Amino acid sequence: MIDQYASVRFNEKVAQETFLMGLESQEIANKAEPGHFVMIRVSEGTDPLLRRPFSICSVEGENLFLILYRIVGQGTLIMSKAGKGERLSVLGPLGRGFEMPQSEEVPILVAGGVGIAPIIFLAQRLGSHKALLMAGFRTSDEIVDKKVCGLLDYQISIATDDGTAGHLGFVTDLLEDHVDSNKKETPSVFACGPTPMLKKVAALTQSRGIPCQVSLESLMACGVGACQGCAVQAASAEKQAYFHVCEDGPVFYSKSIAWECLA
Amino acid sequence: MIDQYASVRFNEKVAQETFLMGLESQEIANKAEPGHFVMIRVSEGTDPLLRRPFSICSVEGENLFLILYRIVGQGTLIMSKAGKGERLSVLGPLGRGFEMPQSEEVPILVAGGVGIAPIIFLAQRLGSHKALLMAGFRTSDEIVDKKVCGLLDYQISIATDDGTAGHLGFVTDLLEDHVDSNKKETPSVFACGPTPMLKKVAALTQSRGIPCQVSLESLMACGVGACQGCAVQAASAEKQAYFHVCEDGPVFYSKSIAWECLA
Amino acid sequence: MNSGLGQGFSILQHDDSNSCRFGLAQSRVLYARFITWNNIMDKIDLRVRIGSLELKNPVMTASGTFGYGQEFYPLVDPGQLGAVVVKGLSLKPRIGNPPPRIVETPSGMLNAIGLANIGLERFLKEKLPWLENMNAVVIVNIYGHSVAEYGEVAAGLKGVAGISGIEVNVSCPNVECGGMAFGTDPEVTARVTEQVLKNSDKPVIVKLSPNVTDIRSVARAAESAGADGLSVINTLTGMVIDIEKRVPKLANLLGGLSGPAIRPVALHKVYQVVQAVHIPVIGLGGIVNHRDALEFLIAGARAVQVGTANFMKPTATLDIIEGLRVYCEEQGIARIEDLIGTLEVN
Amino acid sequence: MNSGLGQGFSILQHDDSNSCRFGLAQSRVLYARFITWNNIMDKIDLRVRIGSLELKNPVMTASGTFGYGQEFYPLVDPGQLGAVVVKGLSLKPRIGNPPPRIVETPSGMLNAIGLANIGLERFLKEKLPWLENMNAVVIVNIYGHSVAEYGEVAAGLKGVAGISGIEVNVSCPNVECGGMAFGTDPEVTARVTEQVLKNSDKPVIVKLSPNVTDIRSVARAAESAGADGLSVINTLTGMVIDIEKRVPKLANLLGGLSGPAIRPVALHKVYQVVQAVHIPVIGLGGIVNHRDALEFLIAGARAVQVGTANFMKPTATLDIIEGLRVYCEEQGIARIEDLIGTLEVN
Ligand SMILES: Cc1cc2nc3c(=O)[nH]c(=O)nc-3n(C[C@H](O)[C@H](O)[C@H](O)COP(=O)(O)OP(=O)(O)OC[C@H]3O[C@@H](n4cnc5c(N)ncnc54)[C@H](O)[C@@H]3O)c2cc1C
Ligand SMILES: Cc1cc2nc3c(=O)[nH]c(=O)nc-3n(C[C@H](O)[C@H](O)[C@H](O)COP(=O)(O)OP(=O)(O)OC[C@H]3O[C@@H](n4cnc5c(N)ncnc54)[C@H](O)[C@@H]3O)c2cc1C
Ligand SMILES: Cc1cc2nc3c(=O)[nH]c(=O)nc-3n(C[C@H](O)[C@H](O)[C@H](O)COP(=O)(O)O)c2cc1C
Ligand SMILES: Cc1cc2nc3c(=O)[nH]c(=O)nc-3n(C[C@H](O)[C@H](O)[C@H](O)COP(=O)(O)O)c2cc1C
Ligand code: FES
Ligand code: FES
Repeated sequence: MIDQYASVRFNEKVAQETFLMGLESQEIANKAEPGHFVMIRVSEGTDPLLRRPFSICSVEGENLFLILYRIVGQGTLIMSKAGKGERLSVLGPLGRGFEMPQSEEVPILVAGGVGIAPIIFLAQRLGSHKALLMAGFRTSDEIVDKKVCGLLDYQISIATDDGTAGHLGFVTDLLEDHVDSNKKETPSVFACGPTPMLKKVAALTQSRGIPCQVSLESLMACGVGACQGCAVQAASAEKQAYFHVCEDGPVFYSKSIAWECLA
Repeated sequence: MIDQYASVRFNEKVAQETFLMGLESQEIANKAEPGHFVMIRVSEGTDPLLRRPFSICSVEGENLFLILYRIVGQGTLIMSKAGKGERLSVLGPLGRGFEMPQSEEVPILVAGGVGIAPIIFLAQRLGSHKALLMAGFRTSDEIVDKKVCGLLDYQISIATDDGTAGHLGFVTDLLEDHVDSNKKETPSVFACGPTPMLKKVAALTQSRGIPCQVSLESLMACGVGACQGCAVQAASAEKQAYFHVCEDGPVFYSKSIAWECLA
Repeated sequence: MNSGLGQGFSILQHDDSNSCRFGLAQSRVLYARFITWNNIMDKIDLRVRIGSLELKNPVMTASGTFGYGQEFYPLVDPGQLGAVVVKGLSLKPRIGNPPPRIVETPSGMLNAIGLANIGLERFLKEKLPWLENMNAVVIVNIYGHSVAEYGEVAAGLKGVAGISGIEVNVSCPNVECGGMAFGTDPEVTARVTEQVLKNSDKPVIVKLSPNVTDIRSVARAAESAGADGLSVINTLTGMVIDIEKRVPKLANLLGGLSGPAIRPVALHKVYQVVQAVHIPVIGLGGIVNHRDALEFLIAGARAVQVGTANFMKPTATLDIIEGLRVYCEEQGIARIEDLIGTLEVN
Repeated sequence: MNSGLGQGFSILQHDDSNSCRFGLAQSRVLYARFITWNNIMDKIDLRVRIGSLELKNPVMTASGTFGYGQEFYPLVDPGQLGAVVVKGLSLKPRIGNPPPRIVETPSGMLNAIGLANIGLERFLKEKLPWLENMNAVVIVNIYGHSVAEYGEVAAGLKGVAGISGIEVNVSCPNVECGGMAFGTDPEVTARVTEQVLKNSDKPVIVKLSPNVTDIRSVARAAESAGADGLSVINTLTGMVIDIEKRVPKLANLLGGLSGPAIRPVALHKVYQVVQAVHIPVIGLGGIVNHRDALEFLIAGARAVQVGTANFMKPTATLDIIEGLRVYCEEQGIARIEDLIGTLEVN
């Protein structure tokens, strides 16, 4: 766990309201694994007060890690204005990342919107010869380009809610299609995106007995397991009632989560 | 009274920790008189919460007014980072400015530190053929250049606390010297600066029966007379116990202020 | 002017930071819809009733933060507001506390103005006519040193046209009964309320202090005494120290904390009081934008007051009114009264 | 490591925004002096006494914001702190409230964790040994559903080495006596205090709730019952509403407000309590940097706790310790105890 001021190397708009930020930190770049996240303090004042969590979406070279984020509120709006050279207080890498698939498994990576961030990192690590990648967006303007993702070698299946690109509908349609028409494969699903999407992925994989890891979001205060603010209810089969997303996750096996309790 | 978002045309360091900011507002530029101030909201968040008051130090052309400010805390630090084109919420022009001197009077303008801001505006209006200008600074690095002030035609008498430029000592020494060695003049003093300096100016002019106007500072919430937060005690001869700096001032005849109550 | 396109747009642009919480996309949507629905918007009914008082909208100024109604003119036309609550008036003028009277705190401020005011007489002569002329609904916040004095101030307002209601400030720190603020004692609160009612021909609203263990008991006491409504909350007591000089930053030592910092506390008190009484509640404390105002309305307040936000943004009240209109339109709410108290609690 | 030049400098650079209030010039001065006085600085005596407890410096963590002391390691070595106050423990483990449990507010946050904790037994087995090993001064914050249960938790800590004190949380919302929090009733506070003292061989600190009309009477009740010290304050109750869904943002409806927003309120309560009792007071509520901490010490607190600030900046406690050292040096104060309660009031 590193706590340092990291210099912004770049901070560019890469899709509608979506930014890619490169932050310089040898220590974090070194330790980061797919699924890990960082907590960023967006303002030196007290409003907003809390750090904001962001998945590490890529590591470049020795010294740079990337985050991909969407402007949804005050904190991300402030972040989007950070210029090159600005120093942001960053805590990380944090959390438990993805477990790598077994060698016989076909990893299927499923992303919804900016939930593609941790998926990008995982995809880079797995390599396109192995993994499949499907991504859903609300509309074509929100699609983050393959080049930007460092995933040029991937054949990404796209779905959009409004049909402006790829499949008209949800990325879960693509997933369902794929697993149902490739029954001989031994798939293993890795997903990140909005909760309704994750619920669908969880149900879909569960009913077919496909192992599935999801990266969850939650409001967080500390990011390290100290405040217990980031609780999500565990499935009844688990030994504990609540998981802490920051410490026990953010990546969980989907079967260990009580999906019916998630809003 | 105008409330609008004004565009930053420039925001440059002009002396040690001292910045000159040009803000675009036709309405404010039009109405501004020497001694008037504006209230600037430095952050769109709630920390810092209140607007910060700044004297208008110059008006350029139809469309631009200038403020000269020193970084002393959180608000001014944030302001110093505002880039060209950034829009700041500005309320103004506010307050009661300087009364112009009588035609027979020799206006002597006395400034301490960044208190030179309203004095610059006044000096520009009065013209160097008429007015004398004396300015004190802590050290030579804090001196704001004549060029920057738009006061090229002035012969400014300088004092520094450490003697790194001009007279070694206080600007009030210069004032005292001048009035005592030019007893035939009918001087009229206009001053702005730190409270200890103003107290001295007030005592000095009072004992010699010289009319003196000072621009005071105070913590302010509203800037328009609504909150009564900016009270300063009035001299006992006045009809009211407290003045409100924002509404009754910031410029006062020094004899109307209860200087012994000012910290 | 209040429903024109220009104004509507400017709100979406200029609204303060919290509106960022909309997300950009959402405010763009709002703006788009705003154009489309512009005609319908005029039809949204923002009127609310506080007992016998009918207001054109639920947004008032909070006492002490809007002077006597004229200070922010022409930026704010008081006639457009639900009501103007003026600075707390006492029978005689008061000069107030020595400075420093205010200090900024994280997302808030402390004030110890000391109820400086021009007194009842000068208010009626110098300030009220202008407000009447502007068609403002005027509520006079009053304050007395003793139970009797509250009655006298109320009596001084009796029969005065152009005053729609009285708001009784029972949270002043230095008073008769043993230094204990009136508003922290249910019994004294009741006595003050009765005294004012006895001397008044106007709706009487009692403004409660949050600095109590159980605000509900004070609220019930005021209700039983006959209050027509309650304003919740006044400031929290607080203090700041100058660590260089090792003295309090306020000459008065303690001050009243206001602003966004106290909003969660205020909202909870409003919610508690709404559950406890049957008379209308006016919510305030840290309201900056229409989203904040909506929290109070949804919690059950029938109107809101805007205080410290006037200092951050003089047109805060007008922007909130417009924001409420847009929200109602968005949510398909024809009358804002239908929104009041719609909080769902498991 | 704690007094080396590198670290001192990094504080001046990295300290949070409030340190801007120094003015740049001033922090430059600080830095210059820091070098010059580096030798002297080591000699500044930061030790404070809380009754029989001697602490190496006056900075502790606040319960519930620093887990069991290990979570921020290695960023913060708990052995360097005045004390570590661990998350509130109950006899049996508690799973806590359903989410959402936290929500951000202006310069603050609400939490309704619901005192989730691993229970006394697991704490002693799994967490305490590590803390002992780190030479941390450990204060255990305890909580019970009834007066008797408070006693049981205290009894469970009796004779346990490696625990230097007990902090009694009497501000929990759902308890025995009619739903009224223990800490708002002087009499119940006294009973809890007595019960804990009876079952304990350690210094007992009672942590007071700010949600009362007169905190002094609760403080005096705890003092009379024999408390060795008081922690002031716990959180203010508050609430936030989701205006889209019209539900409370916290599943628990109400939560506890903490962070810089409450600092002026906390400071005033601390000042009040210090005036009212003779036992040591530990001040907390919104402390972010050493300047904030100094306000509490000057007001008379003998030590401070840092809560929400740990989330903003994990090393907040260490930075405060260093900042106190620099301030003392600047002001020529050889022992921080000489600073405590030096507020001058007219
Ligand atoms: C482990 C983790 C990894 C994340 N990774 C990324 C990422 O890679 N890219 C990215 O764009 N976002 C990511 N997020 C979400 C991101 O943290 C939030 O979008 C951000 O905190 C919003 O801050 P804000 O101040 O802009 O919005 P706010 O003003 O705080 O809130 C705006 C809206 O967003 C909602 N929101 C706020 N925080 C969260 C949250 N943590 N989870 C869900 N909704 C929230 C609020 O309820 C509100 O409706 C991640 C969250 C977690 C927990
Ligand atoms: C009518 C008027 C005109 C002014 N004109 C100018 C100007 O032209 N240029 C300029 O640089 N400054 C001017 N000031 C002072 C300026 O408003 C403050 O320096 C500024 O508000 C400080 O904000 P901050 O957030 O940086 O400092 P803060 O963090 O708020 O405070 C830092 C330090 O400055 C002190 N301080 C804060 N506000 C004031 C104030 N209003 N008066 C005195 N001390 C204060 C604080 O007590 C504290 O010690 C003027 C003030 C008034 C009332
Ligand atoms: C500068 C100032 C002066 C105030 N004066 C009064 C007053 O005279 N009478 C009163 O009842 N409340 C007074 N208040 C309290 C406000 O009306 C309001 O209750 C409080 O500020 C909380 O609302 P806010 O957070 O929106 O400001 C004053 C508040 C401030 C900030
Ligand atoms: C997430 C969280 C959990 C808390 N848990 C406890 C607790 O278990 N016991 C307790 O006495 N106080 C608890 N508190 C209160 C803090 O110890 C402290 O009194 C309060 O937060 C004010 O200090 P701060 O503003 O520095 O955070 C908790 C606070 C927070 C934010
Ligand atoms: S965010 Fe604090 S425990 Fe997870
Ligand atoms: S600043 Fe409000 S009255 Fe002067």
